[in-house]
Amino acid sequence: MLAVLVRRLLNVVPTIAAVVALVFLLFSVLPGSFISGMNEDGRTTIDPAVMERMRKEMGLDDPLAERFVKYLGRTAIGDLGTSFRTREPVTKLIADRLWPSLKLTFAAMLFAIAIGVPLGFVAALKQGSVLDTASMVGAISGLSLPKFWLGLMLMYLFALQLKWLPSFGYGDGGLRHLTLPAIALGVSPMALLARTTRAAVLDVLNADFVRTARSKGMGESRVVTWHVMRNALVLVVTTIGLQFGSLMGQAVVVEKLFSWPGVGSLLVDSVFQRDIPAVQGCILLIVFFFLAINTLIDLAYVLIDPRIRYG
Amino acid sequence: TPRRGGTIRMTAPYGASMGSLDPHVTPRAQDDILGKALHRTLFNWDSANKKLVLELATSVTASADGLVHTFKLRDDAYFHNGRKMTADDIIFSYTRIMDGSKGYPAARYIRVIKGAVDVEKNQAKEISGLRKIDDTTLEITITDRVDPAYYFFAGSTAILPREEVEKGNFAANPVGLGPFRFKEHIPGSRVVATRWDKFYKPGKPYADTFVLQIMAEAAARDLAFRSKEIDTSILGPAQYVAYRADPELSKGVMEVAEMFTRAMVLNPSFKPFSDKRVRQAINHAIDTDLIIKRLVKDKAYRATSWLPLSSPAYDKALKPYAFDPDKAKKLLAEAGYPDGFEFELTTSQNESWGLPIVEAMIPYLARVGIKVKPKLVEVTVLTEIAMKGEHQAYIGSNLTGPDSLATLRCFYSKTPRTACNYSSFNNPAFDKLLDEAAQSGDMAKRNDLLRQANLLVQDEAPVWFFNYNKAVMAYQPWIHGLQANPTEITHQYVEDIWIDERSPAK
Amino acid sequence: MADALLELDDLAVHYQVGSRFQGGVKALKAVDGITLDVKPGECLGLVGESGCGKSTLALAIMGLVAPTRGVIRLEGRALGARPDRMETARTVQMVFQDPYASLNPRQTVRRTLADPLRLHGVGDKAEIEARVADMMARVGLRPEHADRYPHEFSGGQRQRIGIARALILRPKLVICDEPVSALDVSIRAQIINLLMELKDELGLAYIVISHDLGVVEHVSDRVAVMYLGRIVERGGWREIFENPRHPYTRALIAAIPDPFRRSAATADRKARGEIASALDPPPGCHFHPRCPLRADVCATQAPALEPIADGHLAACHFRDRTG
Amino acid sequence: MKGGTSLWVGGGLVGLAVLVGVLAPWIHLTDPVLAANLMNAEIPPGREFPFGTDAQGRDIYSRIVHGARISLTVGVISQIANTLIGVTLGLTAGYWGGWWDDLVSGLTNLMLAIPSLIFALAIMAILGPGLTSLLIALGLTSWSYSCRIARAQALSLKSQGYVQAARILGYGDLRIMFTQLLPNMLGPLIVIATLGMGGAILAEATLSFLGLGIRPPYPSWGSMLSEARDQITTAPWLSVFPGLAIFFTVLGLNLLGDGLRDILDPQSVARRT
Amino acid sequence: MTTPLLEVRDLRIALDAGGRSHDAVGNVSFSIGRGETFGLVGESGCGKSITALSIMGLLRSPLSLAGGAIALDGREIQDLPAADMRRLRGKRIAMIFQEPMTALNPLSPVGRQIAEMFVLHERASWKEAWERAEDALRQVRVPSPERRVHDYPHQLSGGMRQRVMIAIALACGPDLLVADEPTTALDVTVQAEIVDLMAELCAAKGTAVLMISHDLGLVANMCERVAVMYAGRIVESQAADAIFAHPRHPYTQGLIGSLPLLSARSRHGRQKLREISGVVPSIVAYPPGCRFNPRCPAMTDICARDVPMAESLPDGGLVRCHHHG
Ligand SMILES: Nc1ncnc2c1ncn2[C@@H]1O[C@H](COP(=O)(O)OP(=O)(O)OP(=O)(O)O)[C@@H](O)[C@H]1O
Ligand SMILES: Nc1ncnc2c1ncn2[C@@H]1O[C@H](COP(=O)(O)OP(=O)(O)OP(=O)(O)O)[C@@H](O)[C@H]1O
Ligand SMILES: [Mg+2]
Ligand SMILES: [Mg+2]
Repeated sequence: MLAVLVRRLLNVVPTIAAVVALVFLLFSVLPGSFISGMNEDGRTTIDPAVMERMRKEMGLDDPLAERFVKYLGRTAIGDLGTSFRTREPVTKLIADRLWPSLKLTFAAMLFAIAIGVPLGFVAALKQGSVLDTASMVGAISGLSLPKFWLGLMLMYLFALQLKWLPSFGYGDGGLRHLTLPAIALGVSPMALLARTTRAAVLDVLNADFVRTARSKGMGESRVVTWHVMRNALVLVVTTIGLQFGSLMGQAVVVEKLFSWPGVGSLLVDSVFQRDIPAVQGCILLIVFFFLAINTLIDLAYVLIDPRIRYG
Repeated sequence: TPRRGGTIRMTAPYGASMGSLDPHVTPRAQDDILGKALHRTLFNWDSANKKLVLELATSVTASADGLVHTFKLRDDAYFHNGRKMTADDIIFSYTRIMDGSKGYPAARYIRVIKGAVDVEKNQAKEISGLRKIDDTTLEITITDRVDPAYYFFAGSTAILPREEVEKGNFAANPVGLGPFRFKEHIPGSRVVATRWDKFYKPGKPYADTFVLQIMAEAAARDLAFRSKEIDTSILGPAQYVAYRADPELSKGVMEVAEMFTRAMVLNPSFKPFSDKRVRQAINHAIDTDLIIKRLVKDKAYRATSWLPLSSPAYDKALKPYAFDPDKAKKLLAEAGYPDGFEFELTTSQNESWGLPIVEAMIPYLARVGIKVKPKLVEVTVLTEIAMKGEHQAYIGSNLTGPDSLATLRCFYSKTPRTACNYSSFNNPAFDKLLDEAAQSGDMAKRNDLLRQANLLVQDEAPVWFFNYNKAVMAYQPWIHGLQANPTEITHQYVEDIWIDERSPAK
Repeated sequence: MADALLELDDLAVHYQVGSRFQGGVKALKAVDGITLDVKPGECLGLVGESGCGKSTLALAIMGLVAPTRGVIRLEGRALGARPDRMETARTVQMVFQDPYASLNPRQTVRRTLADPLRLHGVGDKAEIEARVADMMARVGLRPEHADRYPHEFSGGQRQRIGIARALILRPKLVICDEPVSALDVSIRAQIINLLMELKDELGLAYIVISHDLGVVEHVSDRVAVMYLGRIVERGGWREIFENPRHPYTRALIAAIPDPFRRSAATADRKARGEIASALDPPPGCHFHPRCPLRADVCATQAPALEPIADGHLAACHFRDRTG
Repeated sequence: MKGGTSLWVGGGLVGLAVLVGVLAPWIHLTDPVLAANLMNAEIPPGREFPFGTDAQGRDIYSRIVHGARISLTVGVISQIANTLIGVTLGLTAGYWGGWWDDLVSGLTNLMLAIPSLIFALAIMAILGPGLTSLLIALGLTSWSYSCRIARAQALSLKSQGYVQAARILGYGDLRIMFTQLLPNMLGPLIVIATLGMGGAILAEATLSFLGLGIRPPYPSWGSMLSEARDQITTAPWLSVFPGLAIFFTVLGLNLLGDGLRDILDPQSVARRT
Repeated sequence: MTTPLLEVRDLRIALDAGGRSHDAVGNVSFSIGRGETFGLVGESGCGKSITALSIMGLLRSPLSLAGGAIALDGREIQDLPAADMRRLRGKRIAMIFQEPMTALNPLSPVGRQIAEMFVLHERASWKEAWERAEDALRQVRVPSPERRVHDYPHQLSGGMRQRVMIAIALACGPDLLVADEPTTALDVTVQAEIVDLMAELCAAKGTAVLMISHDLGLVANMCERVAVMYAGRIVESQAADAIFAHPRHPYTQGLIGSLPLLSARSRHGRQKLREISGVVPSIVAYPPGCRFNPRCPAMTDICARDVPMAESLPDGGLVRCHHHG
């Protein structure tokens, strides 16, 4: 377990380093500047003299290499810089958004797992049935819709027509406000999970050891609970990890649509306002989340798969 | 009679987050929606009478040369921390804004005060033009003969209490003089403020709570408004039509001619646009009225020239360019472009003055032989391009009020491109008119001169005059006391707003 | 005595396995000090159980894995660290075990056979045609098969294509790695017979790798028995099968069920226990944990491969004890 | 679901979209850009305008037909780019191994860790909206899947008998990669590319939503859908038709990918028979 | 005559492929007495495994039982309700599979996989079942069983895993053990050990064995009677000694002649191996008449026309050939 963790962490370090560098370089060539970004709504005129001074103040006119080195140094000690826009530390900006973001991603993933995995299971066990066909067509449909469109439809249906749930916003951060954005975000991983689970269960059902189990005189339900489930899980866990890890990044659209105060909407806003330190911070967080989730998944493997535990 | 209590639920429609809750830091219109609730400025816009009025002072007297203004300050204004406002707070706030190392956006207004620039350049610690007579009397010396009201009413010149600012982290705990005191901010989602009982207007504010929901997505706002989760919403053209057509919703639609002029700015350094006839031809070639009627759904007023409707120097008799493709063709032929030409038009995605308008212009210009290559950029980049003059033409929205002189200064030859002379306008006759207007102390005379200047701009056609914005706000039947503010419709004086029992938010 | 076509001198191939973070890197001694030679026209049988390093040896000879130590000499020339693959290709070729995996599913037979010729500078179209046709006829494929894809053939036919591919460059030595073990029982004889015919017609030398002692006995002139990377016994086929001197060889022979003789008779020669892992071979004689003759010395000293009679060598402390 | 059905249904839907795209110049009724007539603005679907008109008075049917070209171009070109990058890196990494493999694997992990939407967002912000930038943004950001597949395939194929045989016959590395490995890994790569096309079309819509879509005035389905979203309650047909076009095309691509997986992946064939 | 333990009569197994039904196995009849070891040989794809699976009642789509009867102790079991069949499986008929690598659940300790048998069939508690699993491992001579019960399959070598499979199969003392190529995947020396172990344990428990293999030598060596299958039919069945000494069917003859048997060369010198021409037919294209006819040296017109009947041989065997010699 520890060995896996250590190995994983050693692998993660260069990835993070590369991301840090990449993010810096990408955004240092971004056209437009945060000052013109203040005019996002087109309703503000800015004083050019101020602009010049601020550029200098923020070191934007320094040579790229110099800025890069400074940036690396700061990032290494966990200082993500100061937001151009709010003039607060980026770490604080992100910290404010972290909890809602985590809530949304976890809720979406929970939804995806709670619906997708059982659906895939049932579809596989009833392979070829109407239920199977219907759930798989449904799953593929879920993958074929733009998220913002799906979100609008959910709002329209559940908030405007049925009046069951609020259409937007964070509210008290509770379930009522969380439900719709979580579903909008969770549908595509749900669909993917349903499909992977189905394929995984079919794979396992065709495995030799399942035939062995049947030859022992085991009933189908026991075969499934004793031998199929865990083995299928091993195959599904990777998908869960990849989906889960990238969810925070995918949340951009949903957060924007539902006014959910997550890192994704901060990121988009910051991109449009050219608040480069904030953008860099957000991306680092999203990458970090991805790597953390996948490290956890690796550890989960160790728990459920003895071949890795003793390998 | 206004009911006390309840919650005002307004929306911030222009971006997915607030810039900063420190009013000095942010120049954004959206942030000022909140600013109106939390903070106060020396002057304020009175929407009912369409003029600027004193807010934190009870009277002002000007010296004979019009440069020294003595303000008698309110003595009943309390900061949310309970302390009474004094002249020191104004001096502190204006001095803070002039901190050159921070580049606060309102510096451009405060610079009008004598000695402010020295502070900005770090040559002085104090602004010499600010003098405290006593706690409630303040003397401000300015550098030009201008109406100080235009300079001290912007939200970014709000008066802040020194002790709170110096605690640091002011943006997280803003303290001001406004009718509501800050309660919580969930970045990216909403800001909540509660009634400030020691607010200086007796009996106000009415509501207990003020909530500002951040909702940049028009579609989401529409759905939320219809499901009664918000009290006000800004409408785009499509929804404007729908709301007006709806028997229920149409009762809650407020319109105002905002002081924004939408126009396609033509860059004279692009050869064809250096010829006045070409610029006029463009104005003739496009059926602007039809675009406004059908595409913008009448959610705008036809622009005749640069000055907007609510501008003091607006000329009601002025006729816009007529839609006349034949004349346009003739003008083009005269200018040496009988077969037209091609140009690149930089635009943003904005639904009222961006891409959709461009798409509607394309066929019209095509009919007179002019080919348009649209170039879509973000607003951020648009501003940048306009300032650098890298465009052949761009279409945008320009803040044009309420000071007509300041507005027309955008065509003054000495105004740099970066400070809004985006069309590099250079016309001696115009400069002369403007100089005279600036000298003149007589308001009527000044307005007359400005009217002539405005006419000249129309004839020169440095831009395609499109429209003046008609801002439309939808509101729920239970919200009362909204004002039609032509500087920015979302800027409401929340102390005057009250909510009746029908509100689902109570 | 003719000069050897192939000589191996103390050849060893060690694989690096494991990772730095998990248990550390270990050397897997797949082939560990093998000395062998093959003469022109001769067939050398190589037997041993799974994982003992037979295929690795073959790959090393083909230059596909780099030897860790030792020398490979082809017709007297030592192959360097970067052997000339083209030259080697024209001297030694290989037939693979799995006729299904060893043909490119997206190439016709013609391309499979003609491409190597082109690559090796036979530019003349007509000559290529002729050589392909000739080779197909030799291995018993009809000319109309030339434009078919592998999936259109049965296992036996595929193996014929594999043999044709190995022979198309007219090599002198062919290594056959389990040439029949993946084939249907009733097909095997066809392929064995074909291999023997081709050997005589073209004067080929073979190394036939197999774990089927019947096949090895049938085809070999000389036999080498491998166990965990080492040769434990080698000699002429008759000596090995009639007078095996290494207990492992005896155990192998005893393990083959003889339909004419019930197994009770050979029970005492059988090996017991599991084959050790090549990663962690037992000390001394690798075979000692399973050996019926095991003595203390076996666990400490590795016996050398030493002659018993002319051309018959065994690596056993008790090589002189018969039966 | 039977592989056959999804293959045919998916193939049919995609085929239809391609056909529409190819025939666009002949089957659209009016010019999707210049034929704007504000007098016709926002007419609901009817006889004259089967899909209705938009706020500019342009025929939505014509715009959908034309949009097929752009949306499919986005899907196809970006996937070709992704596949080329992914295969080049993955194939060489899997075949050669060593430090190059380590490097490529690291790069792949990096690309996986940064969500491709965000990567694309950054690239679009840098290059500015437009078709070319979109192609670059989508074509450079999601090659990690094909790279992984190509690498895994190369790793498993290189120990196959025929690859070894080729080496023994003296084939050079490049020749082996091109003639022996590549043709045999096309199956799964095509599947990935097909699914990726759907992803790219959706990504284009999403970027449009975020304001970083395709250069006007020529329409893509994504930009049409995103423009129409403000009128969901007032002029639903504006979003219904591009929405359906995207939905059915992406659905088709997904089904096609699934179906292809079934016929190209021998494992699932075994499962079916 | 006593009823045999297992009697298979006229077994037919259909394979659905591409909408058509193929006769994968047909006319298969044999019987196994109590404690007897019966061998079934034939080359790959001839239908041995599906015959075994049909006895276990484990045929799954696209394969199905299309006719015939399977009787255990005189009671026909082919149509038993699923629950009854389940009770027989494992308890009275057990099976060992070919691939020891994949036949065990990789995520479950081997002890548990054995213990399941006691829990399923003898209502033992898990605790008791684990203890008995350890005993079972000891019986199949796995060294230090008390440690090994907790091991996972990947920690065991192929031979060990096959021992575990044997322990599972014999856990409840079945009357019949169906061993489907139990040693094919193992090394020769290990194979010999496993075969011996199986024979020994079955003899001790009086378990009858249906031994399936493609290795004639192995089967003849182990079994009392042997049946040879070709293309879904049993073509010959005889006592083990007799089948080598006097093969009656041309296929059996060809098979024996084509194998390079050990010490054949030392005895007779190198002879060209006898070839069986042609290839094994595919299941979708079995030839009419005698299915061996395209490859048969003695083929005549009738062979291509009529399916040969099984004929009894004087010394108790059966052969299915128009021209058996
Ligand atoms: N590329 C490799 N990397 C690491 N170990 C390897 C590699 N190839 C083979 N080995 C190991 O080397 C040993 C010898 O393998 P080799 O394939 O030569 O055996 P073999 O005698 O041909 O066996 P078989 O009869 O199963 O083909 C085995 O333990 C195997 O696991
Ligand atoms: N699940 C299945 N689906 C389709 N065909 C099958 C299936 N199982 C078996 N078959 C076919 O039935 C025939 C008999 O198969 P079976 O597994 O019984 O052969 P076998 O004699 O056991 O061969 P082997 O020696 O390879 O194990 C073969 O042609 C095989 O292709
Ligand atoms: Mg091998
Ligand atoms: Mg079988």
